[in-house]
Order: sequence, then C-alpha cells, then structure tokens
Amino acid sequence: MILDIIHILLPLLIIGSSLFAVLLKDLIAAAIAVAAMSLLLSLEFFILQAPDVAIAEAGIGACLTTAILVIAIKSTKRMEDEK
Amino acid sequence: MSIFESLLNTFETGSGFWNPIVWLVVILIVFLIIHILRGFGNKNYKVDTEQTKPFLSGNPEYSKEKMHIKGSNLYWGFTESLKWIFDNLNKMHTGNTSDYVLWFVIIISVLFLVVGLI
Amino acid sequence: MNGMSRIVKTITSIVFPFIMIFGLYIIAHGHLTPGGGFQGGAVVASGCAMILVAYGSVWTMGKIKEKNLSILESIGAICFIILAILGLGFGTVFFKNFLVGSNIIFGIVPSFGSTISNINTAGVIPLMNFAVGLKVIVGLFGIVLIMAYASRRRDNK
Amino acid sequence: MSKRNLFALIFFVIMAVFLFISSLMMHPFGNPEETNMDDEIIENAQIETGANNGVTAVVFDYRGFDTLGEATILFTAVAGVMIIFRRMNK
Amino acid sequence: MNFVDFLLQHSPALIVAIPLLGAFLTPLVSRINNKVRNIFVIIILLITTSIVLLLALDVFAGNIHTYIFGAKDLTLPVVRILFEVDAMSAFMAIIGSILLLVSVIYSWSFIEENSGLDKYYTLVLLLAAGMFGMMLTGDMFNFFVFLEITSIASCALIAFWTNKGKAVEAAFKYIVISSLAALFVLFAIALLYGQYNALNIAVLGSVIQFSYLDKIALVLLVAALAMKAGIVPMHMWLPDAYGRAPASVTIILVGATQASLYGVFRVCFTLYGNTINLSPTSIGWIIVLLGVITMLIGVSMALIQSDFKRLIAFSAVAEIGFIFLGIGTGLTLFANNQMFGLIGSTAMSGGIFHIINDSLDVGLLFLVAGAVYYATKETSLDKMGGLARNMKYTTIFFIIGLLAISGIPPMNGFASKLLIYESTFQLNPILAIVAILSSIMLLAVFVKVFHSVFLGPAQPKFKDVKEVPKTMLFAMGIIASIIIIFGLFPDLVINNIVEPAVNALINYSEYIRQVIPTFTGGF
Amino acid sequence: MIFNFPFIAVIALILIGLYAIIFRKNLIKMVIGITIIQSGVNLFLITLGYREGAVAPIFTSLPSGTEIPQGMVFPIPQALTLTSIVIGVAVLALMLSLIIHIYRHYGTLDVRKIGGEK
Repeated sequence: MILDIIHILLPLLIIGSSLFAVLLKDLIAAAIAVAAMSLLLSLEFFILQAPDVAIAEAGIGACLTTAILVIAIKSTKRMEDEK
Repeated sequence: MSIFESLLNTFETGSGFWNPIVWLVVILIVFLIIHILRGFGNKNYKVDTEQTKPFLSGNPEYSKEKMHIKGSNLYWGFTESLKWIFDNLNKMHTGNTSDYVLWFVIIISVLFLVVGLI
Repeated sequence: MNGMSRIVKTITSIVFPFIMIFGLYIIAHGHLTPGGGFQGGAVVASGCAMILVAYGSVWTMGKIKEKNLSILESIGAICFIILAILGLGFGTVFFKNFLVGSNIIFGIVPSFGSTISNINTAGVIPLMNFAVGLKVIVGLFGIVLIMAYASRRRDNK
Repeated sequence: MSKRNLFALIFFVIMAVFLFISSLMMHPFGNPEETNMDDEIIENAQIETGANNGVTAVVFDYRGFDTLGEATILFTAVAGVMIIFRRMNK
Repeated sequence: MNFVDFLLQHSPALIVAIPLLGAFLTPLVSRINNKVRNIFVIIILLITTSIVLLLALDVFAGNIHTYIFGAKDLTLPVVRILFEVDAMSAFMAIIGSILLLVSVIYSWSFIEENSGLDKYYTLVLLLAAGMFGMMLTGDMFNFFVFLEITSIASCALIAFWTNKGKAVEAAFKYIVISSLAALFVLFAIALLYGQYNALNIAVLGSVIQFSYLDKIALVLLVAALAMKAGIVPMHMWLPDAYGRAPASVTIILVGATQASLYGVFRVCFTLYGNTINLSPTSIGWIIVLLGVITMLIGVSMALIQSDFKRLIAFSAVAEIGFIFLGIGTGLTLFANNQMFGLIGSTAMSGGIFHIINDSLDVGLLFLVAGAVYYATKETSLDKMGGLARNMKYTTIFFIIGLLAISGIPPMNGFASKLLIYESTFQLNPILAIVAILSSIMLLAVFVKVFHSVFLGPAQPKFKDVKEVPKTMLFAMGIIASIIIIFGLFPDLVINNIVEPAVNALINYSEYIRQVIPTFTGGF
Repeated sequence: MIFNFPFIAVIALILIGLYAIIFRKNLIKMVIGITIIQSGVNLFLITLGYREGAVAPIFTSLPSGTEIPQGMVFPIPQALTLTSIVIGVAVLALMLSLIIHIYRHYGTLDVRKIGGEK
C-alpha cells in the first residue's frame, strides 16, 4: 500500500519539478529544477528496483547535466525575456 | 547470357521500353548532321575583331557584370504570376526551430487521426 | 571560471580522493553489485567536475591538456573495441565472452542462485568495465572541462 | 494568444489525447504480459556470463554492441564539442 | 576455412567495426602527420568498401546473412543483438560506401586550409560507422543507437565552419530535430517492447498484431524517420543543414538521409509487413501523398532560391519525394497480389533505383557547388557568372549532374523516373502528371543555375579564378562516371542490384524466417 | 491497481517537454524540454520492466525465497536506459555548446530572432 502511494507521489513530484523547469523565467532556477527532477527520477528508479540506473541518473543527470547547463547559462544570459 | 549481351539489352518498364544505346546512336547522328550544316556557314568569321562586339542599336555596351542576367531575375514572369503560391510557401518557411517541431506534431496528430481512427 | 576560496579548495581536495575511491569501487565491482563502467565513470567525472569548479578551468586545463584528453579517451575506446575483436580471435564471434569458464583471470563461473560475491568471475566483463570506465571518466569530464574553458575565453575578450 | 499558438494548441491536444489513451491501453503497471526474453536472460545470465549482476551481463555481454555504440556516442560528443570550440585560425 | 570465407562470415560486424576502430585510432595517427592521417582514413574506407562489395555480391546471389554478436548459434527467444543483411541493406550500404569514399577524396584539398582536421576525419569515420550500422542492423534498439551516432556526428560536422553564425544555427536546428525524432523512435520501440517483450525486427515482425499501441508506434516511427529523411512539411531543417555544411560533409549527409529513408521502408515492409493487410491501404496512401507534396513543394521552393547550395538542397527534397512516390505506390498495392505484380513491383524498382540515382546526382551537384565555392568563395547565384570559361571540367560535371537530376536521357535519372511515371500512371494518372511536372521544373531550376553560374559574359572579379585541385576533380569524376554507366546500362543495374533489393523488401517472410524458421505468413 | 499512473506520468512528461519546445521562445528552455522528454522516455523504459514485488536482477546476496524468473524485474530495459542516459548527456552537451556559439554570433537566445535562414 505504501509502495503504491510512493508510486503515485514520486511521479507527481517529478511532473511538478519539470513544470517548474519549463515555466520559471530564471534559467538558473530552471536548471536547478531540472536537477531536482533528475534526483527524484533517480529515486523513482531506485524504488522501481533499478539501482544501476539510479546511480547513473544521479551521477549524470543530477550532477553533470546541471554543471553544463549552468556553464552554458553563465556564458550566455541568465533571464529569459519574453516580448 | 554474357555480360556484354546484357549491356545491350533493351530495358523494359512493363508497358514501355527504352534502350539508351540506340538513343546514343541517334544523338550521334544528329550531332553529325549539325556539324555538316555548320560547315555551310560563313567562313570569314574571326575572333577578337569588331565582328564579336555585340550591336545594341548603336548604343554603347553595358559593363560585363550588368549584361549578365542574375539568377533571381530569371523566370521573373513565372514567379510574378504565381506570386500567391510562392508567398505562401515563403511564409511557411519561417526558419524558427519551434515551428519545425510544430510541423512534426501536426503530422503526427494527422497521422494519428488517419491511422488510429480509420 | 576562476578558482574559489581557499576553504573550498581544501575541502575539495580532502573529499576528492573519497569520491575517486567510491567511483573506482563501483567500476571494479560492476559485475557483482549495482554499478559498472558507466555509473562509476559518471561518479568519478562528477568528482573531477568538483575540482574544476573549485580550482577554476584555467588551472585544470593547465594540468590536463586537451590533446592528452583526446588520447586517453581514444585509448579507452580502443581497449574496449579490441576486447570485442579478441572475441573474434580467441572465440568465434564479435563480443564473445571468451574468458568465462577458462579459470584464468576473471574466468570462474559462480554457482546458480544467490551467491556471495567473488570478484574473480564474469570473464571479459570486468575488463570491459575498466575500459568503459576510463572512457566515460575522460569523456564526461572532457566535455565539462572544454565547455568551461571555452566559455571562460570569452570573458577575457 | 496568437493565431499560431492557437493552431499549435489544437494539434497538440489531439496528439495528447491519443497518447493518453495509449497509456491507458498498456499492460497493467507491474504485471507485464510477455516475459520470455527477459526470463531467459534472468535464468541464464549467471551461468553463461559469470556475472552476478544481471544488468551488467546484459550491458556487456548480451547487448555488448549497444554498449560499444554508447561509448561511441560519448566519443562523438567529445569530438563534437572539441570541434565546435576549436581555434578557427590554424 | 580460407581468408575470404572468414571475411565474408564476419563481414557484417567488420563493416561497422573497422570504421569505428579507425575513428578511435585517428586522434593517435594524426599526431604523426597530416598526410599520413588522410591516407589512413582513405585506406580504412577502402577496406570497408571492399568488404561491403564482397558482402553485397554474396547477398545479391540470394543469401541473407545473419550475424549474432556474442554467441555462435541463434537461440530462441532472441536475446542477443543480430545483424541481418538482406539485399536491401546491402544496396544501401553500397550507396553509403560510395558516398563516403568520394567525400574523403574530395575533402583532401577542399578542407585542407581549416583547423581541427583530425576531429573532422574522426567524425567522418564515426558517421560512416553510424550509417552502416543503421543499414545493417536487425535490432530496433541498435537502430536507435546508430541513429543517434549518425545525428550527433552529422551535427558536429555541419557546424564545422563555426565562424559562420548560420552554420551553427543550422547545426542547432539539426540536432534539435534529430534528437527529438530519435526520442520518438525510442518511445515507439519501448511501446513495442512493452507489448511483445522483443527488440529484434524479425521477431517483432512475426508477432505483431496491429493493435492500438502498434498503430501509435507505427505513426511515431514513420513520422520521426520521415522527418529525418526530409519529407515535406518536416523538411525545413534540411536546406539549412545542407546549405551551410561544407560540401564534403553535405554529400555524406545525403547518405545519412537515405539511411533514415531506409528505416521508413524497413518499418513499413518488414516490421509491419505481416499486418499491412489489416490496415486498408492507408499507410501506403499516406506515403504516396507525402511523396507528392514533397515533390511539388521541394521543386517550387528550389525555383525561387538564390543560394547555390540551398537550391540544390531543395531539389534534393523533391528527389526524395520521387522515392516516396515509387515505394508508396508499391506499398499501396502490397495487399493486392495481382495488381502488385502488374504495377507495384515496377513502381518499387523505380523507387529503389531512384535512391541510388538521387544520392549520386545530388551528391555530384553538391560537389560542384563546393568546387565553385572553393574557387570563388561565393555562394549566391546573383553574384556569379561566366565561370565556364575558367572551370571547364567543373562545368562538364555540372552538365552531367543537371541532365541526371532532371531525368534527361542518357543519364541514370531517366531510367528510374521512367519506371515511376509508367507505374504510377496506371495507379492514378494525376500522380504521374505531378511527377512529370516536378521533373520538368527541376530541369528549369537547374537551367537557371547553369545560366547564372556558368554562362554569361566573363566577370572581371572572377578573372583569376582557377580550376579546382585534381583530387576534387577526381572525386567528381568518380560519381560522374558511375552516373553515365548507370544511365547507359540501366537494365544491368536493375537486374543485378535493384531487383534483389525489391524482392528483399517484398518477401519480408524470408527475412523473418532467417530468425524464426517456423514462421508461416506473407505470400 | 493504481490505474497505470506511472504510464500517465510518462506521457505527461513527454507532453511537458514538447510544450517547452513549441511554445517557449528561449533556446535553453528548448534544450530543457528535450531533457524532460528524455527523462520521460527513460522512466517509461524502466516502468515497462517493473514487476510487482520483485527485486533487482542481482544475484549477490539475494533475499532468500526469491523465485528466479518471476521474482526479478527485467534487466534489459535497465541496460537500454543506461544507454539512453549517456546519449542524453552527449546530445545535451552538444546542444549547449552550439547555443553558446549562437549567443556569440547573434547576441540573443530568442528563437524568433536567430532565424537568419528563411
């Protein structure tokens, strides 16, 4: 039963953080939201009995992806200006 | 069938046929006729004399760059008369990456409607 | 990106060996516990990225040249593909696990079902893990390093 | 909302509806129907490859060629990033 | 077992592995010398080409090769990756190897002055491996992996001239489009995997049922791969990418596009071949309609372009429409045995013959455009003129390409287009009329180019323009001679190369029986 | 039992990513959209291979009483997902490098303003 609730709750959190990543105007904040999504995703992988993928997702998705996103944002523009 | 025979085969399309070798022979004959006709021409034409200068009703010749019809000016009449088509086509090609993806989504949804429902 | 304060540098250099050991453990035990070349490589590469952040891209690039990166990466990839081609030579086909069952390096086959871990198993898989691990460490870290270094070059202009 | 966005939204919604229906048509979560290929691997991986970790056995033995492709992709990406950030003048 | 047998047995793996090994070695080899590196790359590709030809000779004789990675014998259920080479795959691999070889010979002088050449050649070899992998693989996920290798390598090569903003922009568009397409392909593969728990194309083809999820997967696969192949209205990335990449890269991109096209056909004919009767000809008609739209819009857009390479890119789009028309006609009649024998097989041989013709013609024209750019540093048609005086050989090659692409005899384009016209006329006359109209407009387009680039009075600013170096002429000469040979002896090509490929696509049950011998189905 | 909720979440993630690509103007937002689609597809693959109450396919110190085929989740989707994750980071790195270059050339990240090609 608890597992079922987790299986509903974690995807909801992932969807929520991905919505944040899409909708936030501050790109650094969006990148952090992507990192949060990756971290939650790796938790979900762990609960779905895929520890291998969870390690890879935590290392690549949450750390390196954020690093290169932040590098790219720092060398371009931080705010998304919509006109 | 040896390779050489198969080279000279006539190529059949189901309702017609086509033999490029015969066609080549015909072309060669036509070229020969053209060459013979050319032989009847005026013999006293010389390069690098007054004869090669174009005659524009006595007006002076434009510079060489102006004499050349530019690529986008060719078929001007055609594109002008079908302007509405080309305008719409140009409007379609926005150069915007989001629009490219949008076209992809449109095609997917149309195909869903066609394949999924029918 | 320039280097950060001395505190950050010190803590990084203390933490870095532990991350390194953890990553190498994941690579080496890939055939027994969760992990493998990719996962361990990703962990080590994130550790190296931490060094990059702490010390700045200029310092890191001075230590590791771009040429060396590409050569190291080539070596990892060549090791991997040569292990695959050795399957053709010793075994019969590409990617044949030719070491398993041979009882020499990594050649022991465990008994079926739940077993305790024995690192001396799985044939060619641990070797491939190391080759891929090297490749992934250098590849992922190389991407981050080159991007950081290149975006720094613009600030000076 | 501009004309383009309205137009886009219509097709977007059509696609979304079809995809959501497809998610309802899938096998119930946690009970896959066809299992023969994966059962084969779970039963034989330990004996055939000697690896206790089934995933590693798949990654490096059963589907080793995919892994070669994956390593190649990383190699390609590094070469690509290097070629994009190279110095233009020789 | 002698060496040739050994080579033949392992050739499907070697065709992919040798370019990969070459690519990994290139950074090391290029430390020695530039010349050594160039020769090394050419030798690698020559070896690959000869293995491709060796394999193709055997496959065209009627044997389907399967190669299992990691085990000697095939076990059921199929857990390992299979390479399955039938005549269609071998046909595509021949095209790819010709284009790659020509491109590398051409790049010797064309790209010489740039920096980063070791990376360039590495990426070319990786692209080669990706293309061959896509063409030879018999596993869906493996196809996805090679699709990604191809797109990443092409993207990096499109952005080769990074000092031009438009090249970078085109590369960005290309990578967004292709990674999105690849993700949808992966999604479709996952849908199929979830239902049938199989990844092998033959296994999937034997159990597929055309349920709702299968339809979704079919649509996603066809749409995503058609986008990668440049079908209107998803073609817009193609002129950008083709127009801005160096010419030596563009010709490989033509091959990569054809590989995606091959993916569409493999999906429609082999993966869904057994269920095509269940869908009342709709997917065939969709492909025919897409082909017609592609021809018309591609050629109309080509007419109003003023950039040389962009114009050729749009005509390449139109040419892909011809292929789609021919093969779609075959697919429409696939369920109808009698009609298929009459019209369908002709249309399909036209379509498949046109794949090789299209890649050769468009490739030659791109090489000519590159040569003109090399000599004049100019791409706009409005600024050129009178180049035939300075570049005689290039002009001759352009005339050959012009005649070939617009389907004028005795070049190769005519034979395949004749087959397409005649068969589609019997299906629906309007299709044939549209096809002929587009072909005529293609001629008009290239006459315009011919006039504005090569004819006209000598321009003073091009007084010092010289003919391009010999290696570039040699590369163009290879393609031009193949075009003329194919044009003069179309019967030879159709009987020996095209017909086996058509039969391989039609007899999907043979393809499946290589893996599942008990499969009964199909004709 | 829980109404296929993880599958619905997968579709939702894919649609959110597509929304970001089609309706957002910023290039980095488009890249983030592609990352989200990538995550959705990865989640889908893993979810397909999940068996209720099963353990990971690792034999080292396996819980006693595990039925051998039925008690373990699928290993193949996990291997595929590993490949897919690495592909994702490779594509992302390439896209971001191109974006840095685009910003240097055009000085903007607006997808409508970089449309130099028509």
